Amino acid sequence: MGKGGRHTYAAISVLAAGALALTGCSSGGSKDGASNQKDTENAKRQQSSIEFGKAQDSVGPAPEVPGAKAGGTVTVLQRDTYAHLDPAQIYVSDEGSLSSIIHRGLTGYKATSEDGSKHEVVGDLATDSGTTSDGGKTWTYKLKDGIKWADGTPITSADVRHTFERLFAPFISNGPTYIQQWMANTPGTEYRGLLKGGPYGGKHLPDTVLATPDDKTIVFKFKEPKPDLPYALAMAGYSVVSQKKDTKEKYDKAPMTAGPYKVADFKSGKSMTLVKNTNWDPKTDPIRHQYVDQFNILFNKQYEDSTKTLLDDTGVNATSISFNNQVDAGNLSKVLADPKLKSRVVSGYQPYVGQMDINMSQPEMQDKKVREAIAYALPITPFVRAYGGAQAMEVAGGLISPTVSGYNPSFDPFGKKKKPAGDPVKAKALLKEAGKVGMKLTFGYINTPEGQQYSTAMAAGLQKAGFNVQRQEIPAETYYDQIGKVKNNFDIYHTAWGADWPSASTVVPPLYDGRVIQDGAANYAHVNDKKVNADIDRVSKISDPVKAAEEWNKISEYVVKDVVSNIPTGYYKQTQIAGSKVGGLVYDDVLGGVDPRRLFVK
Amino acid sequence: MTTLTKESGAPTSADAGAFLSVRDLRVQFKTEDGIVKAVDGLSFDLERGRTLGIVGESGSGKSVTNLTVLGLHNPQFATIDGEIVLDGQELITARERELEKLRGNKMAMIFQDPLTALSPYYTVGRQLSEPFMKHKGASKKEAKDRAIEMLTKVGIPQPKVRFDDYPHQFSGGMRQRAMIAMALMCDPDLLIADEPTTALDVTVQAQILDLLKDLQQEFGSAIIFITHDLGVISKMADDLLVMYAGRAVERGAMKEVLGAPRHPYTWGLLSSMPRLNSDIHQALTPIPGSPPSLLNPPSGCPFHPRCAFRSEVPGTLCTDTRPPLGAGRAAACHLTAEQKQTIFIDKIQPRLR
Amino acid sequence: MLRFIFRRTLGAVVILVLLTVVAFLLFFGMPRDPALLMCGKTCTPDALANIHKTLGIDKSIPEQFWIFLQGLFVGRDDFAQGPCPAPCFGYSYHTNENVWSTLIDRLPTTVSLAVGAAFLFLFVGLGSGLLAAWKRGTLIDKTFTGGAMVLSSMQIYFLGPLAMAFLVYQTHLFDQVEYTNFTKNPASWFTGLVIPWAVLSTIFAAQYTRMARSSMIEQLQEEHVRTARAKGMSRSYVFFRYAWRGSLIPIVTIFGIDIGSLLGGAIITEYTFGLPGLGQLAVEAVKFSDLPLLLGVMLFSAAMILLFNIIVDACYAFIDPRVRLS
Amino acid sequence: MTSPTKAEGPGSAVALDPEVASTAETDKGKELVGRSPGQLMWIRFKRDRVGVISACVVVFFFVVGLLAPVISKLYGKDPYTVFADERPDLFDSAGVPLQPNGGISGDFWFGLEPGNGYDVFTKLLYGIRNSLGISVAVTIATVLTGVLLGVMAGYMGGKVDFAVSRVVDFLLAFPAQLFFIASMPVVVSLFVDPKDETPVYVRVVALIAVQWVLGWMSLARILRGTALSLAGREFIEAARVSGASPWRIIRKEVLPNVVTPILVQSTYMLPAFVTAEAGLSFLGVGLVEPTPDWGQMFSKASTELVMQNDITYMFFPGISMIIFIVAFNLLGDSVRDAFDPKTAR
Repeated sequence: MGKGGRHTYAAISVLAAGALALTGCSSGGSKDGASNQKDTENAKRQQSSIEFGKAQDSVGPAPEVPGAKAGGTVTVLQRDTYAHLDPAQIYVSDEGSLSSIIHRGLTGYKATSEDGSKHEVVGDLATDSGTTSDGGKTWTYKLKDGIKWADGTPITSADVRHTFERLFAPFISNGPTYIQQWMANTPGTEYRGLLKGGPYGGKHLPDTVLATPDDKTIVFKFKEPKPDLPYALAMAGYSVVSQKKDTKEKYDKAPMTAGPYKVADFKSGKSMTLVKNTNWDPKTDPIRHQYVDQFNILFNKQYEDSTKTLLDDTGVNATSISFNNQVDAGNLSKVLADPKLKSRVVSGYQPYVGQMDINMSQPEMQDKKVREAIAYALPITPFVRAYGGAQAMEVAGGLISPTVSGYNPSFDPFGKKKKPAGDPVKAKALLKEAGKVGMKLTFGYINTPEGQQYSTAMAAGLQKAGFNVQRQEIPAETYYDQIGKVKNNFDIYHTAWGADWPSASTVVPPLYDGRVIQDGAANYAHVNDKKVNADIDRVSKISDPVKAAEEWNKISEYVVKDVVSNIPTGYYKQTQIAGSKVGGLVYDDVLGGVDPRRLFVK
Repeated sequence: MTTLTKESGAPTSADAGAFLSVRDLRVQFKTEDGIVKAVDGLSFDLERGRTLGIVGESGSGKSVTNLTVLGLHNPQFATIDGEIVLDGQELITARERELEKLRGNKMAMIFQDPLTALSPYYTVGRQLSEPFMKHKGASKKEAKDRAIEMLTKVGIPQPKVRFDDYPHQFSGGMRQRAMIAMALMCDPDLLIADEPTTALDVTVQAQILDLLKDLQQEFGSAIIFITHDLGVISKMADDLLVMYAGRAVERGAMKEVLGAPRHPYTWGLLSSMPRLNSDIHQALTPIPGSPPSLLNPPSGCPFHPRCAFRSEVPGTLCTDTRPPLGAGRAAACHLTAEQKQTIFIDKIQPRLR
Repeated sequence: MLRFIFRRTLGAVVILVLLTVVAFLLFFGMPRDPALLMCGKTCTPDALANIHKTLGIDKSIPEQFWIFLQGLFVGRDDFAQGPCPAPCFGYSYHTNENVWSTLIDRLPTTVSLAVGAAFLFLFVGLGSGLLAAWKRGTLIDKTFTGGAMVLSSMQIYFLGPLAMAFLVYQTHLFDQVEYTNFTKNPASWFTGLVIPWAVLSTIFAAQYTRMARSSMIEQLQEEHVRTARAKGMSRSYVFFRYAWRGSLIPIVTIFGIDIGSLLGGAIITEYTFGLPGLGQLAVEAVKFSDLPLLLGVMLFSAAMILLFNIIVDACYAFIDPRVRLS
Repeated sequence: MTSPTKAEGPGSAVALDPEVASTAETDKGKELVGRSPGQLMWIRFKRDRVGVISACVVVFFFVVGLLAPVISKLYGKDPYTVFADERPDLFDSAGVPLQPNGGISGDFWFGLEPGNGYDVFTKLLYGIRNSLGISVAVTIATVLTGVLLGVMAGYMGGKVDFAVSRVVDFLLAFPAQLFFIASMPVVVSLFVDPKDETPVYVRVVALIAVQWVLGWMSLARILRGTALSLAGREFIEAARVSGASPWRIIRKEVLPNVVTPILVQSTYMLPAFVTAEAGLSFLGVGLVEPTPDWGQMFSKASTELVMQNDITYMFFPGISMIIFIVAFNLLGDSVRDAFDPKTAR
């Protein structure tokens, strides 16, 4: 052995390793620029409530997008494959974006401003947004003429009836449940008793609930006034389903569609091709356009990948876009700082508001001083950092999102906007007063990279105030199931909630009404406050939307400040980028992403 | 190191008459521990048609010497000095290409272990034909004919069938025969046999030895026969060279060396060897001690630490001065000729009976 | 030969069945209920039970196992998603896709990655290993050996991001890593995979350099190689015929193991580069407790390993006549 | 050579280069007298400069790991402090250090981790500590299992051998990485009490267990071969004839003879376990934040945040791991050579 050879190559080894070390240097982070303007911007963008459009607003075609022309193919990069195509199973926003160009419902949101911030509810398949004669108990809809399925057969009231009846079938479990609950007039999932097993056994909803006197007419009858029905019907989850082509579970992969585009090819996890639906008549549709010939949707594009591809902007990438992918956290400040990208970058709020829920059923959490200590101690900065900084996450003061009417930018009872890293001194004083210094605090966190990152830093912040924090990971896929159990063992956990339509009526009652507490309900903090419950009942009867919005906000502020059960963390923001040849780029606040209905190829 | 004089008496340049002439050969290996002098000033001559036997313990430099003759040491690791002249051609300074032409052609080698010395991946026939095709420019067909001829000659039954067999399909003896056939493919003038029979049982051994002798008679080759088995050597060799620690310690005609050895080491070798006709109660006498380190050989006579007759030499001669090896029949020992004779007759010979 | 293949295939099938058992047990030890995932926001115990039934996980484990095995060989027709011809691995819980067609769908990515990288690292690795052995002791040898030592100590999860950071983000010399179907666009298939190939084969090539060099040097010291030299065969002839032939055995052995496990999905590589191959599929399957998919990937992966074991053993017979296949 | 313990394993019966052979012979000639193989190995090893240097590097890493708490105490920081909240002036709102080169400064020798702003220096120290601890445990577990099963199979033969060999064959057909990631959650769930935080030790135990199950086969296979050939050797035969119990023979006669392959294999296995453990943490199934870990640092390093904004960060775990692995592999070569000087490289 050993002819001395190894000495030399060992030396080379060390050199090679050293050479690598020399090349590694980087330039450091960027100062956050325009973050000061944010509050003023927010105020401007604050939503005035969405009105119900008039009948003539419901007449197609939709107004032309300036500069739009027909033709071309747009490539769409999406992170997640579409798990559901059956409208009744659609609740998440990426499927909602897809739904906006393939499915149609009785009503829909029509943008009334070019920047996608103002909307009104109009009739989509229906001739108007709905008429009610008794303050919202009975709603009548008439179908337009010339509306057809993609196979050319007409859409009739039987299809609409079937759409709502099949919501009671056991395999439908992912979509919204507002209308079912209203029909059955029960909370939670008890509505399923109204039509056990759905319409497949030949049973139907009684005419006292849903009546279809002729081919064109649909009448909803509720026990309580439901003034929000036109909003609810505009949800993707209530888009119509063909009675003849209903294949039950299999409908989820190959649904019959009615929108301007139809699914030509779908490989789950890989790609989807959308082509023009020739049986879609623009004259019947006040909302959608059909400029692009074809959408090629590619899945499994992580935010990093889609951002890189879109920034590249060469060849086919120039006509690419993502409906829902954001600019990833790593690229965000770079993208926003580049003036050349301005024309193809859009930003806006997502509907979600992050909040730290304090589990009010835990005996240790009964002490208000403890809850206040948590509220003061909790650092918000980790949450902001985990999502990519100030441009992706705005420190929240209250529980009502800037996209929902009633938002109050000056509300900030725990000084989070001034001291986003928390106030451990004040918190410790409160904890001392309560005599609970060193108490155990179980923090259930979602096991995602972001969850891991912010939960450790939040725990560190709480620790400084004198809590003994026990972090407990919860698998991301079952996170909401686990914290949704009434008898969970966690003291605090983070959730985010987005309004289903831009009214706090889809926020305050589901989240803070103590009477809906049950497994799987959205009142994750188990708030059960007499004043809150009573106020909810009172406010839901207010028919003036502006006044209602104000009142809803008051309840939410009471929850934060006086109940101290939910600590607002952040308003989710989103920045998206498109290829330079994509026209009609607008961030739609209702969809919470780029509006696919008006895109064209320049 | 002590005063090592030139091997006085040994001819300083190649004998014109000798077919192979080795002069003052030194082979050294560099290791991490130091320089190993595997062969240290070795000289001998060999003529056509004669057989030179080389005996010695393991590590005495026998194999190294012969690999050096063939030029099979990597010059990167071995330093080689001296002179090797084969049929008038100097080998040590010869280019690799020249050596390739000689190897397997003019000089060939039979290796010790036929199992590992034949490639398991190619047929015996191919391995036999290769050198013939290369050296004689023969076609495949001619080479095959020749190979079959040689296989027949070394006594392999059904050579035509066996031509296409792989070495593992041969028995040990057959493999050794195939090795010999391979060495003889190109009628070499010099044949080096490195313990060709050690791995074989006695009956096969005898057959192989007979075969070698027959072939020598037929081709008139010169043979170097390496072994540590004095019994075998007595059947084969004309001349004998006894090696110890990389040096020749005794040289002479086989009968003389074995009949009247003059070196204490040779005495030791003979005494440690059992004989068929010896008294079974007669104990064998092994040489005491172990072979010397070639890294740091003993001063003076390298055998002195193990030599039983050191006291017979006056003074510190044995530990200071390396005894020279004279020309012709000679032994490298400080004992006087008379001493050698008396000691052998009085003390050694009785044990050999 | 046929008998050998038959016998080994039978053995492989036994191992695969055992592996299925283990994977089954493993899955039932998983802390999550896949039905919960599918059940969604408005889940009720009824709906959950219903899903359990459609998934077939209300039955006992042996029963489920038996049904699964049956499906593999004769196919099944009891899925809501549609018929499932043999080999039926069932339908994914998560995506509702036929598992077998998902596997087949993801296979080209993995095969492209594996074959491309194997091609590169075999040539580069063996080439430099042979060169180092040929030039043993020289500066070239020492450079190659030292370089190989460092490179083979690299990890994909370091070298991968490093390569991306420098070649893509900083200098923009290379395209984004992305898989494009070869038949669709060979050029972008190539450019999209260059970096993963390079990274994967750098590490592998370094290992092959070391291996080829040391086994060549070992072979060159074999007596039969010395015999060949003693016959007067030239250095290069001996090097490339005699020593190389002997070196092939360890090389083929390791190569069989490597290519088998690469074809079964290079998890870390695919994860690092975001390539949608079998490795990533495996990670997804674990993430979503997707039993049919997980079983599918595991069996496929193991089948690849076993297949290449058999191929390697069959190769021995061609390389080494002493090996008899019986 | 009469003492049975000096008998060499069958692995050393390699055909030799003549010059190498002669060296070895002479080596023995000089040193054989009265030295145990261990002493011989030590003497040879000490002469190997590369080996000694690599050993020093390896020892350095272990010392750093062992003394991590002491070093960080002297240095005045720990790997858990969220500097992004403690020193917000050093970071932007996404948690990227504002200073160039990852915020390297007199205060933070290796800079700050993008995200929560942990101190990279102490994080690396503790990361090395945790990774090495786990890998050493895995190595010990696999060696014990491998020795036990391998030697038993080889020495006893028959049914035991058959059973062990089949198990080895079976486990070798496992897609190892896939098995790791699939079984980590399962193993963790076996230990976790749903009420409390998943303690770090559970993850550690799971990591060790999972790697152990699929880690022992190669060593067992090698030792089986060695034991098999030893079982036929004269001194074992002699011990058996003299009535020693099989257990005693294994302990007194077989085990001392398999020390060499065990030592050599362990020096190759340990770095392999280090990288495997890091790989698991990289994939997110090993140790997780905030527990410092080598692999988890790679996982952080491969995020877009780091790659776009702070490449410096990835070099600390990267370079340190390369140095460690290279040193350990060189050490492994040296150990092998020291035990078995004839193996040529």
